[in-house]
Amino acid sequence: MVSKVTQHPSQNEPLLFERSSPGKKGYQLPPLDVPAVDPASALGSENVRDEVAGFPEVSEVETIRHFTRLSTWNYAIDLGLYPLGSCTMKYNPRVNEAAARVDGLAWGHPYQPESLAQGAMEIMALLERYLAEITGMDAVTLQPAAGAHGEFTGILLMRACLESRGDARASILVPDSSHGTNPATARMCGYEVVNVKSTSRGLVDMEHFRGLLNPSVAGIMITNPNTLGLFEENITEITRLLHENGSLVYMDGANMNALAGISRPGDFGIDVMHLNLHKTFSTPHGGGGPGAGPVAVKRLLEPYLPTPRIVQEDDTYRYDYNLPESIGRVRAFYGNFGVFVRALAYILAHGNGLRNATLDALLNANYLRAGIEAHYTLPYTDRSLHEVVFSDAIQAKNGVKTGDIAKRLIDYGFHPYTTSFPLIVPGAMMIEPTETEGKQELDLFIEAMAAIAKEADENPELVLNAPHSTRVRRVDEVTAARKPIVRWEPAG
Amino acid sequence: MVSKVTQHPSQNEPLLFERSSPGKKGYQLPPLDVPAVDPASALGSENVRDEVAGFPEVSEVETIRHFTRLSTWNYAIDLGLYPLGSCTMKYNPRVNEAAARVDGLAWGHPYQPESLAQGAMEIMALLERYLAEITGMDAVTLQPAAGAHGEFTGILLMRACLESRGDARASILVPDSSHGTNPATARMCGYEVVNVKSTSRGLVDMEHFRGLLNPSVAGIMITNPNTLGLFEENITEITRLLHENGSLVYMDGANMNALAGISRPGDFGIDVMHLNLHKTFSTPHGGGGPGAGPVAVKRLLEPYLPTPRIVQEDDTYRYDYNLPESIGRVRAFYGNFGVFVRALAYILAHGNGLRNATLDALLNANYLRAGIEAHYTLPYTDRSLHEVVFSDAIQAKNGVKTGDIAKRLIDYGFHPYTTSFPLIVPGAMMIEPTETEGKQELDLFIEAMAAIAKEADENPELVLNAPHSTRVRRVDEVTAARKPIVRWEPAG
Amino acid sequence: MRYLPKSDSERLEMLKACGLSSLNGLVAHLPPEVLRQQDLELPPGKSEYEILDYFRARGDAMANGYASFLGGGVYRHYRPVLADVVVSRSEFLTSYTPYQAEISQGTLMTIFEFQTMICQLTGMEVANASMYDGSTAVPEAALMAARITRRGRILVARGMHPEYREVLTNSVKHQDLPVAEFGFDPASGEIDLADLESKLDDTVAAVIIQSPNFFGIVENTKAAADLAHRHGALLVSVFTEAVALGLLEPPAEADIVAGELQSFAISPSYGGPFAGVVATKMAHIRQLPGRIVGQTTDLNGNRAFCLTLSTREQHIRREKATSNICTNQALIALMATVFMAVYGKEGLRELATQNLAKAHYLAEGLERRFSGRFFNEFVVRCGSPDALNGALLGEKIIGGIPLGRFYPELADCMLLCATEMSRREEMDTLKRICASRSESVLAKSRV
Amino acid sequence: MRYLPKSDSERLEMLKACGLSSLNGLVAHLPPEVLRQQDLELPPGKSEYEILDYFRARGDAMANGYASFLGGGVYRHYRPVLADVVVSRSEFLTSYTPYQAEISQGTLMTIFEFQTMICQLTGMEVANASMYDGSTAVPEAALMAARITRRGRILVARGMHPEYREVLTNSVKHQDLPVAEFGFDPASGEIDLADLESKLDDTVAAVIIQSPNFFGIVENTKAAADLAHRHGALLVSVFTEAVALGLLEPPAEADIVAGELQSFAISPSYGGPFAGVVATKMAHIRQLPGRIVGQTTDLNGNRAFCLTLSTREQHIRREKATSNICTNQALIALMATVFMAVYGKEGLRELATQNLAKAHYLAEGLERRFSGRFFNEFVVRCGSPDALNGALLGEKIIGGIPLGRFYPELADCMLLCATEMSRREEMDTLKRICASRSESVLAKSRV
Ligand SMILES: Cc1ncc(COP(=O)(O)O)c(C=O)c1O
Ligand SMILES: Cc1ncc(COP(=O)(O)O)c(C=O)c1O
Repeated sequence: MVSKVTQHPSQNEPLLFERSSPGKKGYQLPPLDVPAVDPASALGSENVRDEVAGFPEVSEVETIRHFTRLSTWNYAIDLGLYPLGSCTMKYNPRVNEAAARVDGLAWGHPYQPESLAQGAMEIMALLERYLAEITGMDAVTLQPAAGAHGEFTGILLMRACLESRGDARASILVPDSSHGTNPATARMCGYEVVNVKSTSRGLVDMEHFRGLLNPSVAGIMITNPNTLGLFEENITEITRLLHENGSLVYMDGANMNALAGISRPGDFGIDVMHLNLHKTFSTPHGGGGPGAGPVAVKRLLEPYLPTPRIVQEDDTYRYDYNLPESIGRVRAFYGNFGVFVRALAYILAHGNGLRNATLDALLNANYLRAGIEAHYTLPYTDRSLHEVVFSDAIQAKNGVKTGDIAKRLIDYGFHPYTTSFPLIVPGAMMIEPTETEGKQELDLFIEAMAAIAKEADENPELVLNAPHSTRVRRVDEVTAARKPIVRWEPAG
Repeated sequence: MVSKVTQHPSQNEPLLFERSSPGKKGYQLPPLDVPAVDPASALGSENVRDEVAGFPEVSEVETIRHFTRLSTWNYAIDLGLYPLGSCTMKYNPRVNEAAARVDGLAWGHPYQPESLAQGAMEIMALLERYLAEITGMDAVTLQPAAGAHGEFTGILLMRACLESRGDARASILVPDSSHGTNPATARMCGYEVVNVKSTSRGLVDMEHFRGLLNPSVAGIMITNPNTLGLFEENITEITRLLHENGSLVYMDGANMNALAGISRPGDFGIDVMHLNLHKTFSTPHGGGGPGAGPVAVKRLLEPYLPTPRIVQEDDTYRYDYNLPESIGRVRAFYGNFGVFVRALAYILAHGNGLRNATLDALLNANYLRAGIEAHYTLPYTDRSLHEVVFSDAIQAKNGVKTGDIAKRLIDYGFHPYTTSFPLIVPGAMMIEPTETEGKQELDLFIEAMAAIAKEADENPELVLNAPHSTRVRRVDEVTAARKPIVRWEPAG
Repeated sequence: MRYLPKSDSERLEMLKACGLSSLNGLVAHLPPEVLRQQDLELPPGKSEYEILDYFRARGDAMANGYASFLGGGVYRHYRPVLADVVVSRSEFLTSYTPYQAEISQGTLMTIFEFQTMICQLTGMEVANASMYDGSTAVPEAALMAARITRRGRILVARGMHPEYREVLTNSVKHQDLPVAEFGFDPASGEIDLADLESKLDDTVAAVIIQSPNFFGIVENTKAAADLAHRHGALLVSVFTEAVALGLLEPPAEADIVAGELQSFAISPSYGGPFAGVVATKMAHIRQLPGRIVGQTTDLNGNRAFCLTLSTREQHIRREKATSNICTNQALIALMATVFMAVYGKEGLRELATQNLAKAHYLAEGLERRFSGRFFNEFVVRCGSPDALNGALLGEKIIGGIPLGRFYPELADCMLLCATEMSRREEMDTLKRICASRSESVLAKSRV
Repeated sequence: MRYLPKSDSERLEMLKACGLSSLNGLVAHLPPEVLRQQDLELPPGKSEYEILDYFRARGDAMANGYASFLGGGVYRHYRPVLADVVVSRSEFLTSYTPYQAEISQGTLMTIFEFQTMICQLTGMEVANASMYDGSTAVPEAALMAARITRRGRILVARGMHPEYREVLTNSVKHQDLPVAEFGFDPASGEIDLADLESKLDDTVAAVIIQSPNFFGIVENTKAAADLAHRHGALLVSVFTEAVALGLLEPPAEADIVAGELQSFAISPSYGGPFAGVVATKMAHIRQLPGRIVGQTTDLNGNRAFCLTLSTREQHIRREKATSNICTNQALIALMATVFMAVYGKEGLRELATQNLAKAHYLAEGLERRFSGRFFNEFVVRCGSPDALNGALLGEKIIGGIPLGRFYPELADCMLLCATEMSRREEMDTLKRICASRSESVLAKSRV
């Protein structure tokens, strides 16, 4: 008995190109109020194309139906729990969308004179200040466009600082539980990646860690709480040892939803970190993005922050480009400003009550854990913070893997958890409910997980062939990769 | 094979009251900036309630999920063809929604000084002018809130005019194919309802009609094209005879989507008529309303129009309340202004191209008719205008009624047509596609209707038990009416 | 044209299927004298950008940037963002009346919730799905009372919104239902119970009062109900300021409640679209006008909702229907439903309390015309309302509604309203201008 | 708090299920030294009305009511209403990356359409699902070229957007990929092919040009491609003004195209979020950074879409990935997708043609600095750009981008942009001010 979800008709819809018919129109432009110009003579006939071959021709009503129908094929936070571990899929307040669409902000051009940009600049300055307060850091750049971009920026800052000391060093330590963007980033910044092992409790293996310290170590990229949802209890010791080694400490702040208002990275020795505004600060994921990955640093790294920086003089904000030690821009303009508006709106809404949101996030994760524990293997049993990672060990004996259980959750009306990450947990089931879930929804999830455990035991085929209730059945990803079809082409 | 629709999971959701838990909050107010006032002392303790017992307590995220989930249980124009005859379910352009939300308009208070209301007044004046042009009438009131309210207003105008001649007269003629609001309205205006028969061709029976004319006849309420989608070919004769009889002619303009730009009621003898802005002029039906039912009149009825009227003096608009012969207000304030904005936006979009929209509406109706004709009985075979009415005669032999075919259409991914109206067609299937449907969608509908005809023949049970694919199966309306449960109450 | 999803070649193909060769063939059968030869005198079709520009310019010719103390049936309240978000969902915005229950459960359930919350607020047992607005809900209630009591006279309080009274009179005029008024106490502004009593007899179908009344004053519903009932008449209680119901005793003694929900997240929108409602006791359900949603089950026995008791309605009963209403204000009622969900039990009370506090702050120091207890509106005596309003406009404040138009005896008065949106500074400015004007009037009178 | 869907009693119940008695118990295991004792120094939580008021006030402190001729990588274009309507659908707005294909077909199909239309516009064979923006797409393209050619040097046109060049240099700095520039012809503003040729050798991985370039000038992509290819290097063609692709020959001779789609219904939004993209030939698909959607079938053999070739990506390949990108700009790319659907084949061409006409109208009579053919931007020589802009601000016009900051040799120049939104009157005013200033300069120089 699935009490969360029922099947209902969902409209089919072809590709835009299959809706197209020559002469249909979805647009109209105001009449041109200046003399027409002949493209061929203005641009040179060799530069003017005949047409955009294959481009669609559809009417307005077909366009809205097209995208509305397609939308109904998606799951969404506004439809229910989205327990993707590490992704912090929380409620995206709608007032934030309204704020980002305020005319003067939405139509702001990045090159308009500073005197006509004070509103936007104040928003950025205030967000920087609040993020510094929440993280316990000294200065913030908002420029990076996402978490990975923040990592890249942060490691460039570390590198610049080390270079200023005369030696950029060669390697970055990365715990084996870390997110893929961490090693990829280290590499893009010219560093070798050295893995740090985890203990059987899922924490940084201090012995292994100590053994890796040497003068070529530029620093560490550490995630705290780590991707198992566990607080690195030796974090002050780790940062101390690195600093003693002349290394710097980067924190992947993707999991700040576990700490905001509770503990500040700046207070436990972190030198530089990024935040994912699209996680902790509730800006919508939008099917993959946009996000924003502000980077917060301690004083010692501040001189290297990207240009420009906003400075306040009396009541006026201006951009400072005169930053001789800066790593320079990592992006054109100032970053994903529209995302800043949403994140600031979120912070303003919680204000100093942010701590309560954090505690509810931890409560939800622990409540789910308690409810599911009887049915699935919990490889690491220390108290969870904002997320919990189970493994499919019990079910795998029956051939049922984390990916299968995930697909079966769909039949129960839920988006699956994160599968197969972190890599140190074989068959990982990584669950992060966030604070914006109520007890009723969590209870249904627990019920579903229990039911699936039973099915995996008694009727594994049911789970292995899931989902059964969706408009497309399990999708063949292998063929997709083997013979990539990555664009529509006219038949024949 | 249903190619239009596929089943997919749809989230369940309890009533708001079942989501409620004491202390949950979905709101926050800015802090009070004046001294608090004790309700009991300000209002008298006997006047102050303890609480609104049973009122829900839910958070914001639960609220948006609640309504988002519920929304997915609905069909909608934005999802597909909505061929409800007589309802003109056409595309509701989204720019109209944006226009209606323009700050100065949306926050306009009906009592703000005329000097600060010129924008709204211009909109109303322009809409009146355009509607007069489209209908060929002389003056328009926008006050009525919907079609039926327009009918009411229009018949009051007729009555006032007749009274001014010394005799309100006693009865109103209403063709038997008319909409239920017509007789109901006549009655509310103190008139007896006299039915006029239709011929075997579905038009006003001229012989019967002539026989009904006598000095007690105040007028007629005629729908043209009528509810069979047929143009009353004797309309000029009908209006002439009535005028000769000292009677007035009301036209139910619900079917103006068949005439706009083609033929003007004012040109074929109509004295007064209403328009449904929520049909012909594309304002959204919103699950039942709001609409607006402007009434257009010839000069002779103008003195009786409701107060106030907008008058233009130089470049300034003002309200005229000094209308001694007016029937007075039929509504507080000036009408459903937000609907006017949308309708005017629609007229501006089509402009003098409105005729093309009308022709496409006729084309679509005739195309559907041609596609379906082979499978269903067409009781009236004159050329259709904007809609066509079939009957279930063939299928009824197998026990399959219009209502069953309608329910089966749901399984095929369509909203049903209008069932059981007009009353003169037993087992009516009243189909109006409107102009905003493309050929692909119409072809799928034809395919579905053909398939259902086949099913009704070969496997009637399948149709009788439809729908099969919806989240709730066929709903028991009989019990609902027999034991009305019309509000939630706490269990126990 | 962007709203017409066809190419010309598709049109030709479709015409062919209809046995036609041109679009004009579709109207060739119309009598030639009705076919219009000229084009409509309308401008060429506009792009959406021009359309938006046009309406933005009209919006700029309104009262942007002004503070306002207007009430009188239309109130400025904060509108939760969710209201627009919900009604913008295609599935609510672009769906029809939920006659086909199986694909309309979303709309149906929201209406069921609406009906329930209206009952909870008003103390009634059943509410309809909505009426056009408050003003048109009142005659529907009056007609309902006449049907229930089989009597033919209506008494309405002069303290009810003047435009509502006018709509009432005009609407029931031809149904043998004369409307008479009874007065308000000139000191308190409350209904004059003695006057009411003197006019009551056993021909009266209903006594209609509004609370808070047009002057913002809370009426003694119980006393009015007692009087009405003593004479076998029904009491119809009307409200225009739904927020008051968050704090005031529900008019449970009334037999019918008719009201306007504009205060519940519905934009003032220059007077509409709003959402009216009529609620009553279960005993009278079959006399209710308008649509009603009921709970039932589906073929599988699961809970489901549908429109019910439609034998009251015009599409079934034609001239014998309880009303001619068909299209109602569903989407607007949905905004109110979202509003009630967002504010909820605590919120509505806090909101009402804030309104109370703001209005009492504003009233402090002004010369109130009536002594009755008021919610968020009140009448002040101010010499010339037009002159005061003129002075206020200079400060970008829209003052109150001059009452002379509606009540000649109150020609020196205006109706002021303060809501949770009224800001202290604005109120202080208004009070300052009032004070300086009455001083200067005083000064002049001294000369 | 309204975002926290729990009552206190539910919290207690849930804590009990966790074996805890208070919320603090959830963090009791943290080392005491990391637990912060003080509250965060943030103001108390605000209502949504205060939040909106705050941002509206900030919006008022921007350039409302000003006409603007700014371009330079961010363009003012009409935004079809449907773009916001579509991205406001909860199912697009609040969904994650479509890893779970069975409940993400909506997002997946829109991305597949996006990829297709980008290919159609650019003449490439495969496009990714989006990059952060145009500026960050360029270094990704450079790195891609380096991987494909296994070479280690980049040549970039000085006519490419200066901020893009800076991002390029900073981003590839530590990957053994030095970036050198080649110049533009001082007369025409086009790439200096001779300079390019002189700098090309067999260590060059890619030649990067932008067309239309930062000065708005259409480059000879074919010639640049020929030169690059002759030396075994790839040509990367960059665009910042996507509308130009509606009219210009697609850069099909390039090996990689990197661009910015801001012009396609994406608000200027003070510089972001925008949507970048990288497209290339099928031969290079495995070197593409970012997500790619592919077509496949489901268990029943029906067409379905899914993310594909993820072995290029960091979550699988970690330090060996083609890029570290994870979160991209999906929703913004969806706006661009809706834009392309709305305008379609004819519309995009008409739009581009209008831009061309407006810019040429604006340019008429002004002193153009370069002779090259331009689309909707051009450089004018105007003495002191700051002084001219100051004068324009007085007329509520934001003038052009002063170029001295980016190109010292163009200190007396500004970059002007006109789009379909530029109105003739505004352009006439700008030209009038320009003319009167140059006259007065002339007059002064005469003195
Ligand atoms: C732990 C962790 N680090 C880094 C990232 C990368 O952040 P982004 O996707 O914003 O680039 C993620 C995102 O999934 C993450 O979960
Ligand atoms: C022919 C006809 N007349 C009148 C009406 C009543 O209009 P409304 O629903 O706007 O009151 C309708 C509405 O369905 C109709 O179809």
